[in-house]
Amino acid sequence: MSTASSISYDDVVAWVKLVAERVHAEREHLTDLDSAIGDADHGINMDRGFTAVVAKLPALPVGDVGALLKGVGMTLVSTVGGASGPLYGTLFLQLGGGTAGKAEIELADFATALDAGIAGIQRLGKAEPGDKTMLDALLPAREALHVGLDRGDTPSAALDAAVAAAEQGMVATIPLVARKGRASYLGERSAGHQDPGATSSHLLLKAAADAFYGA
Amino acid sequence: MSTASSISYDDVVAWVKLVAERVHAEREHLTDLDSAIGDADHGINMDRGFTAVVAKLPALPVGDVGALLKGVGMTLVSTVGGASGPLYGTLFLQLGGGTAGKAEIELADFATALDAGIAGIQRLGKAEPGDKTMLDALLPAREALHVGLDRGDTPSAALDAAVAAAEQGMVATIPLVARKGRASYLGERSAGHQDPGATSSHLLLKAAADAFYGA
Amino acid sequence: MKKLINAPENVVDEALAGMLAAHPDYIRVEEPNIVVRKDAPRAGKVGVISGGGSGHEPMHGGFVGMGMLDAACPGAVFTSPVPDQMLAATKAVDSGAGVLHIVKNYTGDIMNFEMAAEMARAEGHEVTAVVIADDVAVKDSLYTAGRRGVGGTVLAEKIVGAAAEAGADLATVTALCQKVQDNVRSMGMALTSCTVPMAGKPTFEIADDEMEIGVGIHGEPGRSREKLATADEITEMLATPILDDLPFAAGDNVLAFVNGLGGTPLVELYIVYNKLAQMCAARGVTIIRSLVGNYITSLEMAGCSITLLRLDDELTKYWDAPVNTPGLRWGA
Amino acid sequence: MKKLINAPENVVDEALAGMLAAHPDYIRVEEPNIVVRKDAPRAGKVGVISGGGSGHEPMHGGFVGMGMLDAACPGAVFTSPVPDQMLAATKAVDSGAGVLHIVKNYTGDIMNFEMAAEMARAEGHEVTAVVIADDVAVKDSLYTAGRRGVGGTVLAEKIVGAAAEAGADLATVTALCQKVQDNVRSMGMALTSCTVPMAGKPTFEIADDEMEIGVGIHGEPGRSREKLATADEITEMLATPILDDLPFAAGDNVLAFVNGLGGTPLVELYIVYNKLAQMCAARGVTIIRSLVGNYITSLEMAGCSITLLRLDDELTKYWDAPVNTPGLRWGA
Ligand SMILES: Nc1ncnc2c1ncn2[C@@H]1O[C@H](COP(=O)(O)OP(=O)(O)O)[C@@H](O)[C@H]1O
Ligand SMILES: Nc1ncnc2c1ncn2[C@@H]1O[C@H](COP(=O)(O)OP(=O)(O)O)[C@@H](O)[C@H]1O
Ligand SMILES: [Mg+2]
Ligand SMILES: [Mg+2]
Ligand SMILES: [Mg+2]
Ligand SMILES: [Mg+2]
Repeated sequence: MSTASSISYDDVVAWVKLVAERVHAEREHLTDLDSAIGDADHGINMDRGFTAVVAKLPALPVGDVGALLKGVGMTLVSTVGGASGPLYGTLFLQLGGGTAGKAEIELADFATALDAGIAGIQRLGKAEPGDKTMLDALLPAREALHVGLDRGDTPSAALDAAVAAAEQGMVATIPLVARKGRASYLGERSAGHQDPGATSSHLLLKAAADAFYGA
Repeated sequence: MSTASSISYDDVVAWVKLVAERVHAEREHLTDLDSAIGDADHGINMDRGFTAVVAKLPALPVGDVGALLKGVGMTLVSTVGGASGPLYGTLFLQLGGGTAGKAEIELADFATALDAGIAGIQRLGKAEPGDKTMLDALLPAREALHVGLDRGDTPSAALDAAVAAAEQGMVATIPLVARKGRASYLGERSAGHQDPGATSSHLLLKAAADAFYGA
Repeated sequence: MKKLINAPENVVDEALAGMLAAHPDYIRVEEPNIVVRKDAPRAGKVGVISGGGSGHEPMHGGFVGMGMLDAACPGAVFTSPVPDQMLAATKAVDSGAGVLHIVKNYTGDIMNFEMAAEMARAEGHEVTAVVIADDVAVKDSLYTAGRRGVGGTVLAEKIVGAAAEAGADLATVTALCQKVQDNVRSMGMALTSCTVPMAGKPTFEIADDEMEIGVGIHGEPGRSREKLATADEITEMLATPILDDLPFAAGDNVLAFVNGLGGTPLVELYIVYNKLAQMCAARGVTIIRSLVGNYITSLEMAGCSITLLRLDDELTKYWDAPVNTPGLRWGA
Repeated sequence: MKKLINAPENVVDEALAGMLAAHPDYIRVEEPNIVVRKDAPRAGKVGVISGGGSGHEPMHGGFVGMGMLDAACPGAVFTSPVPDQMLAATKAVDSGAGVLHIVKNYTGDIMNFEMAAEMARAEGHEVTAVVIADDVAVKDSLYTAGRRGVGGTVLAEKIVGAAAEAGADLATVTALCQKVQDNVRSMGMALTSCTVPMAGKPTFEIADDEMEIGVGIHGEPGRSREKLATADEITEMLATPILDDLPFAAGDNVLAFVNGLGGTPLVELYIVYNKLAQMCAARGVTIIRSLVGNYITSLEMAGCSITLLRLDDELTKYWDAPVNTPGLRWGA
């Protein structure tokens, strides 16, 4: 049954659009972060991908959260490239798999789907916590989300806690020496810079909180 | 018979060495002038050539002004390259031809030899007065030299007048639009810059005045 | 940003169009932006494909043709191509003899190629993959992304392409590619940064008296920043780790490859080669083949990389075999 | 000055040593600094030599080999070589069939080659010379030094070298070279200046939003300084004067050559080529052969030049003929 805290199909569409908007606004920032320890394209890649996603939306089946998120994932895989393409693509494909056929979902469904999505990222990228990747934002966020839900926090509070954890994790990547991704080629020199992917992952979750429970 | 104003073999050696010294000192200036309207190598070329000349001096027959100047010309042809190599090479080869076998010369001999040298430059380069080349310094100098000698000026005064004329001619190249040499490729843009070769030609004559009649 | 381009977002497409216009007898360009050998698939021939971000020209598109690649998948500048491209390329070149994917070791390339390989296999194509990871500037370890694939990739594509052209089967071609990887080492340096067109500004700032040692081919900073040194000193900084790593030993025959990163003229590369030849000779390593020029670049970056490949008769034979591509050509 | 060099005064010698080390099977280097084809003189073959300042690599030394040049005379950077070099080269390659001097039209080159030719004739060698002057950026006139020799030189050396290799006599080879000159036109532009090693600083200053149109290959400023434009606009600024000058007419078959000046990567050259192909098509001019890359450079200058050569069957046949040099190779 639908509750006030349910996440509707439209909420999910709003989320995806908000992500696209903010990725575009943050494009230069994300690219600058990638210039310091990578190849100066993360913002460009994400913007290209989510621009394609928004263009694709009208073609996606209306009313099915799972189909929508699958479509987003497939579009990301086909348009982003680089490391972030397959990784975020897998994240959304798994989010879609966990919500297939649903017209609306509860945050708990979202959390379970997110578990699968993060597992997919780990399967594909074989990164560990502390490797200075997007996982350093996503793993603490997932943790906080479950803690909040188990504790019976309101969905809004639980998701906000997850966003806060993601932000901490993102900032915590600054001192890390990268062991995965391009940044790892820099060795010691990768320390002192915030990971671009952890930054975009935080952006994703923050947008979800704002889209699902109003900024 | 030898007069006080005669130019001895040693005077000529002193001249060549003084030119080498000053070309080296002026190397960057000559190259900068060539950067503006050419290919940034005139000072480098002249310095390479006269450094080779000084190195060659010990190997040249002592006491014969003509042989000395011929040797200088041949060395310049073999080491300078570019446009100035053949041109200055020819100048000295002709100076040598006009003074062959002489242990000392009068300024009149020098003037006659210079006529032949300048004629050689014109034969080779086919430039006219006003084309913005070394000739714009050399031709007025030759003119003044003959006027002075015909008027009975002291050799020192006559040569000083030639140097002054060369300097005027050199400065007068500034407004000219080049019709010969690399500067001609610039068309109108060549105006407003002093010709490097006219500058080195003035240097050559000034050094002669200083070496022959004491600075 | 000073470049001969029209719009940053059109660089890859317009360059591809220009390549097709210049070499219609070599290649065809198909959706989604893949460069395919004009006459692929060739009956009975193993397909050899590669791909990666754009900005490394002539690699990979310029190596499509007889005796080298059957297809290349160019991504956005410095961005791994997407699986759709490698899937389309695999289908376009598979004659039934299977397809080898030559993959440079970058997380993005690996993942995108793996996804494509899975899809292709699901559609019944036999696909193998060999990862090139020859950059000794990167310390290798189980816990990191490992070494980058750089200059060795060019040599692998040439040698493996020759074997495929000669009719070797997929297993043989795959093993040969691994053999190249096992015998090749590289290292690069940069005098300047480069500008990703869409980024619009240099990836890193660097002073007139500084250089980056141990750079890859994506404009990324290197392992360390040093004071500018002479060509001889720089050649030693690159060649010594390479020689020591394999290691290349007295009596070895090698192919010496001095590569320009895009903004460095040939005259400078020959000065580097001169020193490299002296270093090899001093160690009793004999250079029996050489390659000097811009073959795997990093946009307009000034700098160079050195690659050494230990040669045996088999590798030498396939290196010498005819090749006819826009970027590398001999014997045909 | 950021370069891969050891000492400015050693650049030419060390680059030559590196070239020899990299290509011992192609060339030998003799005093006074001349690059000679390994097996020259070849019995009965007309000798073809060229030369000019260094800094244009691979031209000319990189074009010494089968089907192209028999010898090259590299001067100091951007400085015409000295007569001694052309004399030595002429003697080194003359089999008795005579020697053609291919001379780029620069006052210095002309005078030094002429002096050498006179000396060689005095020693009994039959010598002819053809002057290449294909740069349409320079207005031609009886009273000036005339047009510069630029990109057309590369095409002339390839085509004439093929004819000489095929056994054509001196008169025929000379006439063919003149035919290339009569049918070729070029123009170039620069995004940046370049630095003559011995000078140590850029030949000219240029702002980030400016470019030089109508430059030669010696780092000299061009005919005019313009605001930076798109690749398409730049291609029009270069190709339109070229097409109008000969003029190239509808129905003409041409070889289109997009050349990089040293610091511009291939990806940009293909973008220029893309537009050039469109312009030729629009005029009914058919590109039947193409060349894209860095073949006649100006040290590390960023920029490009465009050269069009009107082809007939004879020129096409000799262009297609096998060539095997360090800088240009096919069919062998
Ligand atoms: N193995 C991995 N596991 C998880 N995330 C990774 C991995 N490798 C890279 N990343 C993430 O990808 C980000 C870089 O993405 P992007 O710049 O778009 O791709 P690329 O590195 O191919 O240029 C990094 O900041 C990092 O967070
Ligand atoms: N045809 C000519 N006649 C006389 N002098 C000339 C001619 N062409 C060039 N010059 C002189 O040569 C000078 C340039 O010499 P240099 O820079 O050494 O040679 P290059 O022009 O070959 O680089 C010019 O400044 C000019 O004075
Ligand atoms: Mg990146
Ligand atoms: Mg000059
Ligand atoms: Mg990337
Ligand atoms: Mg010069």
